Amino acid sequence: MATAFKTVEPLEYYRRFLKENCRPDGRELGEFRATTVNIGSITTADGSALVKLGNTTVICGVKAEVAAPAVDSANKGYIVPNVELPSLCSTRFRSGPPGEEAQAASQFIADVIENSQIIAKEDLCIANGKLAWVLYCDIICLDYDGNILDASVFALLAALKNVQLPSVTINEETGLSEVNLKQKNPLVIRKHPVATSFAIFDDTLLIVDPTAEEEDLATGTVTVVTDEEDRLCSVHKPGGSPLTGAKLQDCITRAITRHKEVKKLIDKVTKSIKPN
Amino acid sequence: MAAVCLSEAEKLYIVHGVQEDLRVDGRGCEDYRCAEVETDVVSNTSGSARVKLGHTDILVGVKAEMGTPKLEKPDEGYLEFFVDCSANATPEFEGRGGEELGTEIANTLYRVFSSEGSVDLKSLCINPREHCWVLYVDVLLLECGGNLFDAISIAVKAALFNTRIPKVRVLEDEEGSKEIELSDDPYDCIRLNVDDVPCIVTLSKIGYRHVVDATLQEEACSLASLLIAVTSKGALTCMKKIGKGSLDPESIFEMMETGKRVGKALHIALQKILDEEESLGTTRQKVGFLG
Amino acid sequence: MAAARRYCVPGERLCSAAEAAAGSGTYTRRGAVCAALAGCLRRGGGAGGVPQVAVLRDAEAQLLPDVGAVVTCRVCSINSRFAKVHILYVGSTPLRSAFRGTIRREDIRATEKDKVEVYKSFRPGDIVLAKVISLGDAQSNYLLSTAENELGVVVARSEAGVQMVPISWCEMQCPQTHTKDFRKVARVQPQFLQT
Amino acid sequence: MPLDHRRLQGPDESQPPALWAGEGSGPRDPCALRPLFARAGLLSQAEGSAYVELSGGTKVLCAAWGPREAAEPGGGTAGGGGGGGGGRLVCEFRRAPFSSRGARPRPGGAAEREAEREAAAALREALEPAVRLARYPRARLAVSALLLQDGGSALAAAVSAASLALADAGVEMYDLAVGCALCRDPGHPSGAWLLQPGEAEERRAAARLTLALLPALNQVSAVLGGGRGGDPESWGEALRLGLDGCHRLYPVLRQSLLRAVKRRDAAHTPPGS
Amino acid sequence: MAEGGKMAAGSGKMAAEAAVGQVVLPGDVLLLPARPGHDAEQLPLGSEAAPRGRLLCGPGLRRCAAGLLVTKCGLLRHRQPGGGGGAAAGGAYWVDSQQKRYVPVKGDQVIGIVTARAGDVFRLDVGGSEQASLSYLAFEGATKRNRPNVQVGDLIYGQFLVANKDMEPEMVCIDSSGKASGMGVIGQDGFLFKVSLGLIRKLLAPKCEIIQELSQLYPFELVLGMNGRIWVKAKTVQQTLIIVNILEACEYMTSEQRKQALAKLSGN
Amino acid sequence: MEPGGAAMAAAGCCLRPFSCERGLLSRPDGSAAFVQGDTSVLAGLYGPAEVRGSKESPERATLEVLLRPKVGLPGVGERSREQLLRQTCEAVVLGALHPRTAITLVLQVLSDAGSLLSCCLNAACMGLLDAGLPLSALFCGVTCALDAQGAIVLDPTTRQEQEARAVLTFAIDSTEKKVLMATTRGSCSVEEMQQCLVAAQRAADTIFQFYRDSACRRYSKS
Repeated sequence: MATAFKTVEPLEYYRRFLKENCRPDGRELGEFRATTVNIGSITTADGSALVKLGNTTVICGVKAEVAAPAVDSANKGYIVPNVELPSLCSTRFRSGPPGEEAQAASQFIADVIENSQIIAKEDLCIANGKLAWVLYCDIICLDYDGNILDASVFALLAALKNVQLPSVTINEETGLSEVNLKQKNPLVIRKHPVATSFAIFDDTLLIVDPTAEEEDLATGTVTVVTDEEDRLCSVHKPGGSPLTGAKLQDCITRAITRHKEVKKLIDKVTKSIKPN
Repeated sequence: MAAVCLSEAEKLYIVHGVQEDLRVDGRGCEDYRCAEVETDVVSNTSGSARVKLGHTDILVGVKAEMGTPKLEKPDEGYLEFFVDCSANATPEFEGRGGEELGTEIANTLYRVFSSEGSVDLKSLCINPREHCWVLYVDVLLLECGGNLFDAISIAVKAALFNTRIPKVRVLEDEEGSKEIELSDDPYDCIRLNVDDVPCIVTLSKIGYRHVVDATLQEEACSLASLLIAVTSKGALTCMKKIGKGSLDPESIFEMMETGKRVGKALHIALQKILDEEESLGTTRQKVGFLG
Repeated sequence: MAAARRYCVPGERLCSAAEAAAGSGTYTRRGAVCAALAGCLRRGGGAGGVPQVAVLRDAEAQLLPDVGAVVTCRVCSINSRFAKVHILYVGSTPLRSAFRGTIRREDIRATEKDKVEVYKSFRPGDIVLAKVISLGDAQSNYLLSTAENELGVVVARSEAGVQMVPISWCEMQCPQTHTKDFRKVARVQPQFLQT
Repeated sequence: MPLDHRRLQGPDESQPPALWAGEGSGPRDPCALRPLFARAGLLSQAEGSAYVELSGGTKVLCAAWGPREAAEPGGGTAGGGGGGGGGRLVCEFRRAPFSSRGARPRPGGAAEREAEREAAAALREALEPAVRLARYPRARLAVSALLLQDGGSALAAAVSAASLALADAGVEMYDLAVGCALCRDPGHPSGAWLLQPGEAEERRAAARLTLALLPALNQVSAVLGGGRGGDPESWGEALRLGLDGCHRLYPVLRQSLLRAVKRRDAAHTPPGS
Repeated sequence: MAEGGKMAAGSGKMAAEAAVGQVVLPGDVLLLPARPGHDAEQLPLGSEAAPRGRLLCGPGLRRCAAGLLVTKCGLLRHRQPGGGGGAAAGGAYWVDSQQKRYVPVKGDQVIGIVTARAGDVFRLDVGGSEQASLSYLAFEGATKRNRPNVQVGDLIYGQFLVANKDMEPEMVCIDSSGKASGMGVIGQDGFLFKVSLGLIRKLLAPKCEIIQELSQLYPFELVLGMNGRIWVKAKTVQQTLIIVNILEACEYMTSEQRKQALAKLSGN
Repeated sequence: MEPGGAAMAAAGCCLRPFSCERGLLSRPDGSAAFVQGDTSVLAGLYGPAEVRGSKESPERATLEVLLRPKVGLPGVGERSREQLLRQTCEAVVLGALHPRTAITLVLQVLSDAGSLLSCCLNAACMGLLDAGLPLSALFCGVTCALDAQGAIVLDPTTRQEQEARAVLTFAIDSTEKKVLMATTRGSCSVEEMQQCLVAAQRAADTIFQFYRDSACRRYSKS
């Protein structure tokens, strides 16, 4: 009859577990779900990565195109991230144009790229004022089981590390650009931002990497993004129950340790692909 | 299509009739209803036609306008289809009701006319990459009497046959900018060659046999129908199954054969009417909508 | 039983219609019984000894509330004429997605139907046991009734948010603030909720 | 076309670098049926899910939901299938922006929405005969397919994946639906039809045909063909080749579904009970 | 009143009766008076009568662990224990706040506009979040055959029988003894307008001088609904409009300004 | 307009002069215009009102925030800020008291001269106060900018924001001065973030004092 109790009184059911400092799926409060990453699975994209965080599955595909740079930033290319939450990944999203949660996630990813300076936009410039790269980063959630922000940032980082751009040159006389598809060179990744999300339970308890159910029952969420120099790229707390400065500090320290784990995982995976 | 609800007994009656190759209105399985085709019924279009097939009434207008060729086909003009189901066909088409059916018909027309052979698109091109003729084909559904696709395809073919595109000359002046010069004689225009334009034949499966040109009642008893676009030479350019049911493979082969045979006969009859109207020239007494 | 569990796929021919009757999860076509579900095959004694072939899916079978089933639902809104509920369970199997149901005023109690007050029977948030009396027509959703003693409110929370204890068939009391509230209480109190 | 305000916008127009580079791809044996990989029941949130991958690189992920309350209480419109009586099957087909080789189609654009709506209608056309809608009065069955990579015959792969997902969701069906695509190469003198064409072959093809088969009932549930396919005999030959292809693909799908049912069965009923 | 004791910066804890008459903000916590030794959360329980009787906390206040939590901004009011009779033996605290949106409360007398007639129930718009329902039997002398003559668009002055956050509000036009006592359909050709709830409460105070001053000008009929709606009818339209403008202006004018305005008016 | 400038002169925090006017719109149930330096936002609030269709929630009031930029149509950025504002308001509004109702908060940006989000937060809070909705606490918005030398600038102007290395915006609640909402632009170290938080909490006191003064002034008339 346990399932009956769970659907009738979900909050009470969770409190019973949180009292013993564990969760229904057996994890501690500070423990992440199993994280796997698979790079380069989509051949039609210039760079792609699929990240699984427990059941949450996110795929990021990067398509590179060329365009005239903006007038005010003549030597800068563009990075255009978009998060898509289709009705396929969970019944809570309806099909059609992106809803509020998808747009908020897109804005969060754009802020993380801007704040952490993963790629210097100047590196994307081919010919000053004439031609520059546009990296369309499309992040699609295939299976929504909570904590979509961590998975998206990880997938974006892995996909950008996997991008191979063809060399494009503009020969002066004709003014036309020539593309050499054979000779490809990777992007220069300057920083490695990693996101860590927490859910706030009953205004006090902080649990890391919440599942979809835990997110529904939580009274607030906090996402902290750090880079390798332990600088804060983003502290994103969209309302919800208030937190003291000390609790925020606990989140940041946990985020820093999480950064090391993820950096180790991504280095291992990129090394395994490098030889071919 | 606008559905009419029939009781089980009526459906049984129609199905048994079709088994014996005898339909409710006395036709055989492969006979068309009497069709009236009339061209040049709307004045301010480049070409227009109206087809009345039994109770189905379609009006098609073709407008030729100057446009820029598409990126991937710089040396060809192109066709744009728009199907409007007017609300006086059935109350169900009120507001957005008819939109879903309209887009479905438009998609089918795009598929039928997508193969290069149907209309000579290269003749529509004025100068590559910059100017070409774009034919906006507007289909208006005035009344639904079943078998919409056949009636529409006949009307489109007649309208294209009737289309007159003014002759245009391109003048190159010194600094290379092109200038379009229109001929002053209003009758000096080029006509489209519609021989390869296909006509759609819809074969509706009723019981174990299939019929052509199904009325609304027959469509209600048919679970699946096959839609075939046949050119005057008998080649198939499009094939599509519509309806909730499924077809067994053998019956598809038979349907294709029947479709080809019926399609060629249809083309011959249509071409005869069009040539007749063409020969009468301007003295033809137009019946229009009052007939 | 777990020896040779034969699994089958929709469309698969199980046996000829003469051999066995078509049980749940199967259909007959051209004299053969074919599987309609992807699940494990069960040959069992059907009604009246005729052998029956059925295909069973895993535990939480795909249920639709049908007439006569006892359902567990949560009250979401009430007014003077009916109460709107979300159906969570059919029997003991949870539904994956909530279906909407309605309990009309005259279906709440079997006795003195017209003196029933919806406000004195249900409140939003209560968990109620009810029986499906009709699938409802095109517009309305499922029609439910709580006109038996075993049906009615099972779990109710008081203003203070504490779970209330039933003290009679029509009243419940909050253990903390001792305030009494009117509810149409289900007599058999299934003990699946430890208070 | 109206600017889409619900997505972050890059520059107004950008061109894929491939426009200025040559491209080539090798010839292929016409009737070789490229191996197909299928897996069912892989998503946790969807009631039924399936993933199909063709060796040409096409990757389709599909999710399905069992009977749910009709969105609006009233039954579908008269034309909308089923009406008040049987259930309604709602299909959705989406292409990932990075799924096609050339330019990236703008996700919010009108052309993109039009193509997806047409593919969804074709998907529904193929699946409706296979599903026992009469068993789900006034309920709605939903199927959503996502094309991750387009390596040719995308719609055919989507039909197979969608029917697998519906079966995995425990929806009652008459039979699975197997999709197969063919195209006619203009270069071939005899106008031979190629089975399961790759994306490059599909783009160059003179004629294309996609068909869906209910293998156990041996019924064709969908035919969608276009282009200069020649006379009915050549289309008939294409049809035969396609049906044979479907029959050869069916065992792979059946195996993946059985594996998923066993996995689900083991997960729910502890062994031996 | 404004220069009362400066509250500690931001919200702090303060004794309840010290804050009476002060402006309180949501988030302030009021400690309950004279309870040495009693820990906070032992609030007066029904059964175990607290030494100084039940304490009523009115609109704008909510019980919380440390005492009373203020949820609306306004002036804290207190009514002496004895005055309120047995029910409010422990005295009543409430916050007098300015508000425009009306939330139905049981027993309030309001003016409703009939918007629809559904079977034997009229639907009334009372300015709240839901439409109130009024049964045709809830009129004086109404029986199954002798139905009240009520059309869509009529004004109804009635009292709330049922008003609760969970339930649809229900109105009646008869008091407990079945008499109309002033309630029912309001006559034609008066003038209906809306004012803030704070002003209505001031006008409904027993000895409200505004009403007395106005009545000296010229005779008029006046109906005040707790939902901020006022209906006025004087002999001539011109007089009615004068009264309406004065009542609307009371919101912003101090009492002196109002007296001068009335003096000027009674002059002509 | 009740200028709060005088109250601002408290030592230690260099907030720009800010002022607030309440009840200036007739149609909405609550309205407030908040001006912070040259940034001004107008908030209009309707509720608890009729809720339509699927958005109705059986046990809570449904809160909806619409942020209208000064020029152009609301884009993804506005939508993301609407979510921040909505969840901040949901944390303080006691929605359980008005189930099955809808509360709509419309914020119109009149002029943007830096610290726009904190100005929206303050305008939203004053709007909630003016509408008389049941709140468990008040909140205020404070924006801090970290300039090149690492000094903290409170309530920065647009130019200071552009030159700053990082811009952090906090929503502080009035009861325990905890962080209700936090969003950052640019990167900063952990200590800098904590210092900004402490500075923001100190600045919050002056804003709450201003809230109290404006409430006293408003109720002094009657």
